Amino acid sequence: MNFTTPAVIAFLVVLLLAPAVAGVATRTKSLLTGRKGAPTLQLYFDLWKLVQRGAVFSETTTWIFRFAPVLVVATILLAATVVPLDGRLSLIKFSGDAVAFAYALGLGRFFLVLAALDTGSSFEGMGASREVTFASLVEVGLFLSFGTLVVVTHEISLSGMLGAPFALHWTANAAALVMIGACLFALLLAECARVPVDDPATHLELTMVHEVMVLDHSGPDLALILYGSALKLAVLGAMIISVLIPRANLSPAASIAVLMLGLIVVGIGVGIVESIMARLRLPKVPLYLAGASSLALFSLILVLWNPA
Amino acid sequence: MLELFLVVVPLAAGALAYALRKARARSALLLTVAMLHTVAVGVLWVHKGSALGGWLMADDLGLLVLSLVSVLFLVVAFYAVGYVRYERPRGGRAFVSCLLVFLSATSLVALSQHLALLWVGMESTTLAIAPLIYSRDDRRSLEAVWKYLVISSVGIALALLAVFLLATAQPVAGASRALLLPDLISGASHLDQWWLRASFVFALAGFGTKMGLAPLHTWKPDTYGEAPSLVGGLMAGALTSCAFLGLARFAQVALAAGLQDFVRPLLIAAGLFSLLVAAAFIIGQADVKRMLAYSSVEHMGLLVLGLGLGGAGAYGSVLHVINNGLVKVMLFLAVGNLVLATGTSVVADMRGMLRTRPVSAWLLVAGLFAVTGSPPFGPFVSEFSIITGAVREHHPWVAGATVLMLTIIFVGIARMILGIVYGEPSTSDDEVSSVAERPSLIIGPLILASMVLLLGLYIPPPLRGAIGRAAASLGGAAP
Amino acid sequence: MILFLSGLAIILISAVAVLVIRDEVIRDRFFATFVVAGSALASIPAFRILGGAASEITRWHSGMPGGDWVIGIDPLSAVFLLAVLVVGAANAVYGVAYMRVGSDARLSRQASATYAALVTVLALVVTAQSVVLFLCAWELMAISSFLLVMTNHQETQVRRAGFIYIVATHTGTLLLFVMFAIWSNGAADWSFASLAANRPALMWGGGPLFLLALAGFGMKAGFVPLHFWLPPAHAASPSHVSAVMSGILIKMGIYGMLRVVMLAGPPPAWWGWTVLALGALSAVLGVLWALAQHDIKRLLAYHSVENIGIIMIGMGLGTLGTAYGHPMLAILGYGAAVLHTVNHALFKALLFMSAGAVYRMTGTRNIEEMGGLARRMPVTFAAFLIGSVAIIGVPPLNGFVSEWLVYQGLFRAGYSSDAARIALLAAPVLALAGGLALACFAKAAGVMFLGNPRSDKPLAAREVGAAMLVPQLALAAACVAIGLLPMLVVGPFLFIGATIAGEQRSQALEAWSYVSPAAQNVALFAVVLLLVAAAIWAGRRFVLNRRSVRGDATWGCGYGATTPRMQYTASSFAAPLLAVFEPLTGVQEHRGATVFHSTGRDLVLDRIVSPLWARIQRSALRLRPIQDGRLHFYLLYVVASVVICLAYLVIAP
Amino acid sequence: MTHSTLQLLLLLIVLTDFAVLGSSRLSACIRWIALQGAVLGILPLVTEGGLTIHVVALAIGTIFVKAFVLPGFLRWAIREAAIRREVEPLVGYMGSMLLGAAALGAAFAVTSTMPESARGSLVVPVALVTVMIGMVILITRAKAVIQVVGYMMLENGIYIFGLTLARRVPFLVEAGVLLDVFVGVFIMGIVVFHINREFDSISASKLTELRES
Repeated sequence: MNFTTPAVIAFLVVLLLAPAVAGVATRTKSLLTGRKGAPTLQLYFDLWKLVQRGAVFSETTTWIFRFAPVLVVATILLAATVVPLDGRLSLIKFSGDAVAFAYALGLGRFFLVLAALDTGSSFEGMGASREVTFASLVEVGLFLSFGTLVVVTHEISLSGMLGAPFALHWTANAAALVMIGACLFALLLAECARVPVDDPATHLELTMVHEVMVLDHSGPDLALILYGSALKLAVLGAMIISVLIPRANLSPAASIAVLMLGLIVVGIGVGIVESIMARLRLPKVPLYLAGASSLALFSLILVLWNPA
Repeated sequence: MLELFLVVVPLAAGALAYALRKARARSALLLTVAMLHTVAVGVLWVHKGSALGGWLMADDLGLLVLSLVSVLFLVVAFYAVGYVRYERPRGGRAFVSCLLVFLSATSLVALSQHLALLWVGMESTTLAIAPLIYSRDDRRSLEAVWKYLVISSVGIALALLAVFLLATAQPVAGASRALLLPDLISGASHLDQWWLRASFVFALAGFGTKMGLAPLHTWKPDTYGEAPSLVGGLMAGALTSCAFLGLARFAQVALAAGLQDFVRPLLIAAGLFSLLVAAAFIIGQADVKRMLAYSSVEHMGLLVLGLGLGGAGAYGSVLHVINNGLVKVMLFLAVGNLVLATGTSVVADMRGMLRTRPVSAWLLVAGLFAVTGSPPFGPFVSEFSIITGAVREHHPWVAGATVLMLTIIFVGIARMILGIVYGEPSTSDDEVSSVAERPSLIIGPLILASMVLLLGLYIPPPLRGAIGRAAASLGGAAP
Repeated sequence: MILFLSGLAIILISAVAVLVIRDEVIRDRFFATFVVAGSALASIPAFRILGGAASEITRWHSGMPGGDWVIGIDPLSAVFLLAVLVVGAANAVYGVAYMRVGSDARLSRQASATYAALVTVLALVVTAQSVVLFLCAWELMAISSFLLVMTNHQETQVRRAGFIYIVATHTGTLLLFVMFAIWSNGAADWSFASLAANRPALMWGGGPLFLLALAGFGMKAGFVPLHFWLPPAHAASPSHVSAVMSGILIKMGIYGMLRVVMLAGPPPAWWGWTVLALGALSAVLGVLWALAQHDIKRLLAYHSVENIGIIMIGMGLGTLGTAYGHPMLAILGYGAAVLHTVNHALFKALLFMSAGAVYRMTGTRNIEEMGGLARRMPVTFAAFLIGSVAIIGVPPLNGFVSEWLVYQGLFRAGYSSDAARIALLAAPVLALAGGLALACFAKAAGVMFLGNPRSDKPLAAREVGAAMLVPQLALAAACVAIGLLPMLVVGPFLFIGATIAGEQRSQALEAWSYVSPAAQNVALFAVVLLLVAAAIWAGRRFVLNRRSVRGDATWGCGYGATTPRMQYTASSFAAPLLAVFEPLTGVQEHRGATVFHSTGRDLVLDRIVSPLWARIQRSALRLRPIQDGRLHFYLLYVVASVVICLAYLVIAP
Repeated sequence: MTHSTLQLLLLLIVLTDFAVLGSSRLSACIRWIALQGAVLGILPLVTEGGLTIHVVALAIGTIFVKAFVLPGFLRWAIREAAIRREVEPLVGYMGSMLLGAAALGAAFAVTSTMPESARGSLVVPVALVTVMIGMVILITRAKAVIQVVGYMMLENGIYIFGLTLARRVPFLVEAGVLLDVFVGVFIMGIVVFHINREFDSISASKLTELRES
């Protein structure tokens, strides 16, 4: 464990700012579509309100249903501990923590999907089915990206890949890294249930992916899930920032400032995509994800072709 | 003189059996002679001698075959006592009588050092077994025995030609005695090459017919399918081994004369072709006894193949004679019990025998693995030796082809035997299922099964020595 | 060695005892006790050797053609031996209880005896150090497991499965015959040590040897496309047998390959590439096919194919490491492969046991007919869940540790400067397999245990007895322990990896010094994860304690009259994923006005093996007319043979 | 003198071969094969080496078995089983003769490939042609009885070979060979007898129940 001050601060920043990032996205979208829209900090209010509420549980459900939201947040938190949010060093760093990052998210997803099936609702089953379908394709792109970074940096920890003297590699592998950034952003949209994969604003259950899976959660559980989603967006966003903007040479303060600005930019980016694109038809989503993965594949082949 | 005893006593007993009126007395005679024979063979392991001026002598190869025949005959005789009581084969007195004559003839083949005498014994086995095949008074039985007689007789006639050709190959002048194996081998360099080659070619065709090498095997499925199971067992286990011994004698001479390059390709080709034909006809076979016949073709192919490969292959061949003999008789006896139970050998009508005849069914399962050369059964060691031989003697493709054929054959045999053993019995007949298995009908195959298993794990040193020396006389060595 | 052999003897005594003892209760107790005791005894030397003691080897003179019998325990043997004994003992306890329930009781004697024999020969397979003994143990393993598969032979499906199994395994054995024959050519004798010394004499650089070993052992390991026997056999056997087959038996194929690689010395690179490619193929196709299954045991069986694929990725990596001269890569690859082998043995046996408990209680293996079992069988559900989390390879359980180690190797390969870096491409494949496995086990666990009962079969289900639960919990505990304490486990496996790769102990130490801190952090990660989850759970409880909490029907999105039949089925759950990989899945969909249902077929069995066999059979039948019963033709064949012989006589040199 | 006698006898054997091949009646075939047996019996007497007891005994035995006992036995079987008297060839008589001629050619052709030392006399080609024509009869004749005749001819052909070696092969063996042939034909005859009782005619071509369907 590396409790360096910048790392801890960055971690807390992400934890606290996460709901705002989602808010920025929504705000951007409403501005671009000429609506007034909800406040940027709406999610904070929602979370606070939900925590205050009681809960209703389906009588079909078991402990899985109650435990899943807890685990979702826990896994995303743990995933965040291995990402060098401050641009240098993560809270926990070890060789192969990139794998732990992806697989921890997998654990959370597994329980969330089980919770959906726990209700016995056909809609939630449908959402769960779509979730696992897209997630398994996301993994490919994610690991192709990791692979590229490994080849470029000769490091297997996220801190090594994204932190440290990363600028060195930009000169040689700029094209590959840009492609990785694009790929990761495309994956972020899918993973965080955003247009063009999913529309968080839709009201038709049959077209939902993530939302329909959590229909039955209420009260504090729903708050956990909503917070978890926002946190995931922020963490993935922070990862993309680290790929695109190497901060090893910056001072810790500047680095954290970049992180905060970057998160807002990510939120705006998501909002822009949501404004200018329509949601894809469900059968097209795998193609979209394959396209994103092939970006990473190209970059991987590129760097394998010319080893450092 | 023990050698002469082994030939003459069963013959005399055969004649005596024909005279005995009481079935019980005949059974007693059969068992007594069988046991005496085995004991005498046992003595032969310790005290080797010779009779008829060296014409009868148990060398290692002959002794192995003789012991095999003797043990198999003892088991079959024991089984026959129960069988005769249960199933009354046609011809009553002749049945026991022919069995005894068969023992005499096979002993003669195994002991003969004189190749013409060997031929006489070989022909006698054919004739002694023919009435045994014709045990039911019906058309199928007749057809089987007729085909057997004609094809075997033609084949054995070719073997006679081979004997004469070999005699011609011997120089007229000189000290070597005509057609006597030790003299032929020691004087091999003086043999006329051309006649020797011709002789070997005809010996392959002649003894090959008796062994049932493809495409000379055509009598086999018909005969094994129609003959009583114990006769089928004797033919597949003992008779074919004797026929192989005949071929091996000629091979000994040819190899001693340095004809390796002539002999070996021929044997390998014959072996592989037999494997191929056996594989093709085992697949989808509908009758279990006919399947065993093709399995016998397969194993004859393996024997010849191993002989042709030399080295570890020839060693495996010699060992396989014993293993194959034991397994075949065991399988035939086990199948015989099931045939007795169901009244048919058509697989479609034999189902779920594990329920109605558990011991025989288990024996059949054991036999399945034994006959296909699975460890730890005896045939594994020999088949493995043969495959090793193929590799070591620089015939990797032969090894590959052999394994391919063995695989196909395994599929065919397994499919059939599993179909017989497992599943629900096809007849819901309580009568069938309530009959306890007769000890006299299962002890024999059980003993054989344990011997087969034992030979896969441990070969007693004397036997090992004899096998090694016999293999050496055929150009073989332990792998 | 004495301990080992007497342990095996005790296990064998139990086999005899079940055939003799009449009283059912005493018989079962005796059996379970003796198998466990024997396993414990036999495992002592294995532990000693894993702890660093010197390898043991004993030689008996046999005089058989094929040489002496040699039994030895080296680190590779020891680790497989432990897997055999642990899973074997657990399943013995589970198995007697399993066989006692329902209609199988009368078969239990024979099954128990055969089971004990199977465990014994499995132990022999991994300790045999000479060819003939190895082959004997190998085939006895096949035969005894075949007999166990055939336990319920009244069912046509079972007979078919048994038949396919025995054919596949015997084919593999025959290939091994040829392999050992090639290898022994020129060796001093048939002991493994002599084979190792004989490496330079191998023809064509050992290429044929490698391919034969790959096919022969692969037939048992069941990688694609040699897996075709595996799903039917696993579905057909009693569950404790499925557990042993999937947990240990197929691993003997892995053991064999590792042993060959170890004995054959430094391999050429193409061996590694072949193994790696086959592993990647198996990993993806195995899980994809699993996704299409609704028979829980077939589903688990296909997952074994996937996991064999993962193991082979590790193996391939190890081989590449040796071939390209990267000791670290070799150690990581082999170590990960062996560790994943052990892990898979634990969690797959666990999953089969849980599935078996469910099968016993519901009488069906079709998950579409289950549902709602989590309430009725809570402990079994917990066990199945632990198994699921372990098999999808996520933290904090053991599956993650080994997959993480494989990724370590793959990523490390990525920054080597030679061709070995191409191996990195296996990482995304492995990730895809992981994602698909997650989907598959979400489907299995969700549809089996959660929601409402989907038919009336689960209604009467209740929790199984302690004899069937304790073994599950024991294996689950092992999964958790390895997941939480990787730093204690990984080290020995790296040393085993070094043994296989033929590297020096110093290299293993170097690898360990590299992996050790990371392993500690993996443990930290897992523990923190659990602590954080516990903390959030406590917070949630704290918050909810003050609020109103009530139960109600599941939200039907405005539709009031939902029934259990409207639940998402396993078929529908898997449909979108299978649609993505359409031509590879072999799935057949049946759509009706009110039903959607899919069946997964085995592409290799149904499209390749069966048609191939049908073709062989047809060609064989075409030969039938040559034996049409006419004696004249038979005589003509005799003449033809003589003519051919004479022709040879004339033309032969 | 002995040499030319030998040639003559051998020629006679070839003639009997063709006579059996061309005969359309069973009784004729049996007559010819009996004649062949008799000639065969005389053969050892005229080979080089003079008359020894061994040779004489062999000649008597051969003539007794091959010229009298076996043909007589076959006649008995035909009579008792009421076998129809036609040969019923599968290949016509002309065709059979042509095959015979081809066999003759082949026999001499094979002989000519032999090493010089082995060719010697007419013995080898005559033995070969007899064997071959025996085979031709076995293959081309439908009736079981005539197949027995074919077998006897085949055996005779080989016997010719053996007889030229009579002095090398001990008497015991010769006697054994003769006995075996005798018993063989005897059993065949009995089977033929049974076949005829079971089936309407002893056409071996109808024995096709046992086959791979």
